[in-house]
Amino acid sequence: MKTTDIAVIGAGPAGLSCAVEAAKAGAKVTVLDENLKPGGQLFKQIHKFFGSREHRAGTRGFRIGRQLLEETERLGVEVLLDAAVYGIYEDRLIAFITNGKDHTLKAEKIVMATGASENALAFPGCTLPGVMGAGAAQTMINVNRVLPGQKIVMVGSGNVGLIVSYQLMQAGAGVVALIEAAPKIGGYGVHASKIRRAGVPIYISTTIKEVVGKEKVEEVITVELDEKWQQVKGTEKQFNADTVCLAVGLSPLTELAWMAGCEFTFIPALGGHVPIHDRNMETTLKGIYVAGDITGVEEASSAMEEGRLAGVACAESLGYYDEKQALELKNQIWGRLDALRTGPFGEGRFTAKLKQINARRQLA
Amino acid sequence: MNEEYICRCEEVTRKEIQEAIDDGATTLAGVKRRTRAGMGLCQGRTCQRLVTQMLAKVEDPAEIKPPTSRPPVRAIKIGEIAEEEDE
Amino acid sequence: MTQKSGVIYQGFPSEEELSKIPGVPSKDRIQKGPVACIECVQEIPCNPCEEACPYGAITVGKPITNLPTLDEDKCIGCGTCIAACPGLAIFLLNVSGKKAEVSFPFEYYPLPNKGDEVDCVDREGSAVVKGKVLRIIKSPKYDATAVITVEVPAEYINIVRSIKRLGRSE
Amino acid sequence: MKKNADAVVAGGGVIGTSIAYYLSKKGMEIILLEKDDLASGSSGACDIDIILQSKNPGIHLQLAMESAKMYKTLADELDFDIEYKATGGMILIENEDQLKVMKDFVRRQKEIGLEVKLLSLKEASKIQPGLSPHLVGATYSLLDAHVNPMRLCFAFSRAAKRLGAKVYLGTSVLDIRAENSKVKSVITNRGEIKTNIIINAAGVYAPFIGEMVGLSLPIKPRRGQIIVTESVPKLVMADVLCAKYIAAKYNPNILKESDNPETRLGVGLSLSQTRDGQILIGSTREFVGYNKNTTHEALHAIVNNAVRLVPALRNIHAIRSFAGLRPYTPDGLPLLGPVENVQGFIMAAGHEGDGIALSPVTGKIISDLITEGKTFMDVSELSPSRFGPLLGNENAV
Repeated sequence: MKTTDIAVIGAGPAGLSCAVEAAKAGAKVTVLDENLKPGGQLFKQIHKFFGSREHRAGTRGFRIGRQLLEETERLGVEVLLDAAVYGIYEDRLIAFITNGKDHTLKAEKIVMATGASENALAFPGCTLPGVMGAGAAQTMINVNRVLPGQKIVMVGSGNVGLIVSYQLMQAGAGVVALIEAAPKIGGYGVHASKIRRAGVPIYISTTIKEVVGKEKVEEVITVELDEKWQQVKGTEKQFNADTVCLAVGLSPLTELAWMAGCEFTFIPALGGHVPIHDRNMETTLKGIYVAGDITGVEEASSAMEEGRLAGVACAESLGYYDEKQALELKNQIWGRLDALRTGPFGEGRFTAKLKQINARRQLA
Repeated sequence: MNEEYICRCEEVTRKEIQEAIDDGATTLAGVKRRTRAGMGLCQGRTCQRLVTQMLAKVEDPAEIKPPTSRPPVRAIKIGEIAEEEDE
Repeated sequence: MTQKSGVIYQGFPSEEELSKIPGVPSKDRIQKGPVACIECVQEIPCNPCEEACPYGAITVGKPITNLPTLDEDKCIGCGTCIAACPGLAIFLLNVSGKKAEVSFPFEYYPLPNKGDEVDCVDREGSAVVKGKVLRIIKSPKYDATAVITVEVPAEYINIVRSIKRLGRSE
Repeated sequence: MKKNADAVVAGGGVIGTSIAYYLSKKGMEIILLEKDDLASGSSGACDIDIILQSKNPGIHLQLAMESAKMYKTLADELDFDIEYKATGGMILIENEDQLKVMKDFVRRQKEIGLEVKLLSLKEASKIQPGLSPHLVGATYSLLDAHVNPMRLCFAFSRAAKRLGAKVYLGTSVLDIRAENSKVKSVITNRGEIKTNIIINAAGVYAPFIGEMVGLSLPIKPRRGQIIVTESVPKLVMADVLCAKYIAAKYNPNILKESDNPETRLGVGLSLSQTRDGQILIGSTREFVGYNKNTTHEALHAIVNNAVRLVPALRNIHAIRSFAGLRPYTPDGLPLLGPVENVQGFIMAAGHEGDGIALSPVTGKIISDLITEGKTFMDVSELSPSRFGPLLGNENAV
């Protein structure tokens, strides 16, 4: 059985940031990821990130991914790819498959940075080829360099829907419409403005009624919704399309945390049931930490900060930092996290995260 | 309208899930036992949210928790966890 | 359904929203020479524009969600901020007589050529007027964001914000 | 909630729902109480087999044979698809020692009238391809079958409801009131129900119901872990057990001290394929209280045992595992019938791993006993009092 100081599950922005921070302090870190390539969603992010200089704002996501990988390599972090964690058992024993063989890893600390998965939407025709998650479409264009289609209807106006619409056009596709069930656009106005300038109509209070096609998507029929989210007859619109991309939210990927026995709290603003954690990202189970979207869906910059926080906290807890050093670092990170959670888009998450941490205090 | 698949792996329709809820299922596990929704290859990763939305009409969403999570959370080939074959 | 105006309903800022934010230069300033126009109407956590400006003409400060404020006296219209904005929300306006120049960020291929006559579009993507491409700046510092300058009739200075994507048969 | 009933059934598993159905069929007004949901306990966390040949010749096998007869027409009777299928079943034999035991087992089963035979490996492989070449043979019975236990619960429950029974889910039995050693009412979290009869069909939780009337029941949970595979084309032709399973089942003591994890965990193969194509691979037999976790050690032990016997399983993906608690009794037989000292308190629990196989016959026996005072076969051997006085609890009434 392998042993390590800190096992990080997930080599996305949160996991890699965590690994870098803990390794900087001198800890032995092993990162496991089920994919063949590290970086999680970062290598699909070809747009420039928001935030401040400390958040590497203005840098394209994939470049941030490259920087993180270089750092993990320089610091001697072990990154195991194609390593699918399938179970967490008592005493922080991780079971995973890599190279077609079963392995176990025993860690002093486990950081779960498993991210989130795309929500589905069910409507007549939703199983037709050509209906896919927006994230899946983004992987096709930005990683595999394959266009999912030429005439795309995007469902959902959160940042994912807006950004992927933009990137689909950059990749050469046309976006015939973006529809949003809510009575307003959910993502950043600047992202919406980009695609409006490119001629994409955005229809709010509108949903998919039906997707029609013999063997693949041929036509999308939308319908308007009233204040009670009921379909309004006679408001149908018809779009000639070959692809429907669903960007209807993300849900934290929490199975491993449930399996380990972490306690959860229900916070709709963060995507539903999320593991309770303290200010150091430690869950209700000693030695088990969480970071990134698994703790509640936010965005890559917050995920990286949470990862760093977990990394510092684990390193401190293992004695690689003294309390003073750790506090200094954590204060900086908390400050940057707070900055990301301000303004009309961030306040809700700030309150939600506070609730999540308070749930931990109430249990303690 | 009610014939669309909610659980694709096990081909369970919206109508069948609604029937399970009408039959007294109040949890994801209850729907799963009655319809097989979430029992397939993806283990509910796609349909769990959709079933939750349907259950939320009769239940407090805070109380709708995922069915017990047990290893393996990813499909693993039995040959990969079994002892090597005798040569 | 009547369409409400405003960025959260239509996806682009309304005249009213633009008139209230501190990043848009005054009409007087626009007449005096090239100047940045920061169409950033929502308080999002973002400040690369502040750092990008070599003249200290853009301030976000703390909290980071403050709307960027343009000091129109300090702005010399260099355009460095255009490609620095991750939201592609900064434009450069320059009017002289009956002609106006509008510079904007552009991230689609193919790029136009200098001298081309192109369809210029408004914030909704509608082609409103033909314009002439005066400049295309591709700097490594801009990290693949091209900055294009088109010449349009002066009355379009507050209307034209981009060009139609090229190489597409609609 | 209804406030009175002719009889109250505690437990919404295959036993409780079956009893509720057969009693309703006899015209009684029944209330079934289930603390969680139908099939949310052992009945939803078990394999799907209805195996006759694994039963010890004697009353156990007789019950199973009677149940098997009932199963043939049950889906029609309940008007619900319970995914019943008579697939036949085989018990794989790995060595000469096991062969000796199984020969004797088969001989005694035949004496009772069970159609079962011994097959050579070659014969067995014709029925079930993919068997390991090291096997020495198998027993085979055409009468073995399987069913979907969860659908069975729903089928019984729906049929009972059609006959007027009330089924209250999320309703726990908190206490039982008795006067002069006679059951008078059942207290639940949703109120009190007046009744003269309570049937304890709470499986592994039956001891808690027993305690309410001062009984100390010899039932304890025995954990069985099972692995589920992806759906694959028909691969398991018959329900398959291994002879070691028989040993694990009837001789728990010989397993305890072993160094071999497979033996220590009481691993015996049970292999069956559901209608949807998923293969269930079982199982362990462990005493770990009410702990329903699955373990890494068991995952390996179950898989190793299975691929040794059926190497073809290697290329299939496992997609989940689960553990269920079997209501174990010291003699491997259920507690069926009234208890001494508390009139109106009827036991119907302790079927260990045979609850699915014995569900219909249990319902029939209990309903007969309650309505007629006797049943079609002598079940005095299964009387709860066979373990001596069950009293000795401070709640004694």
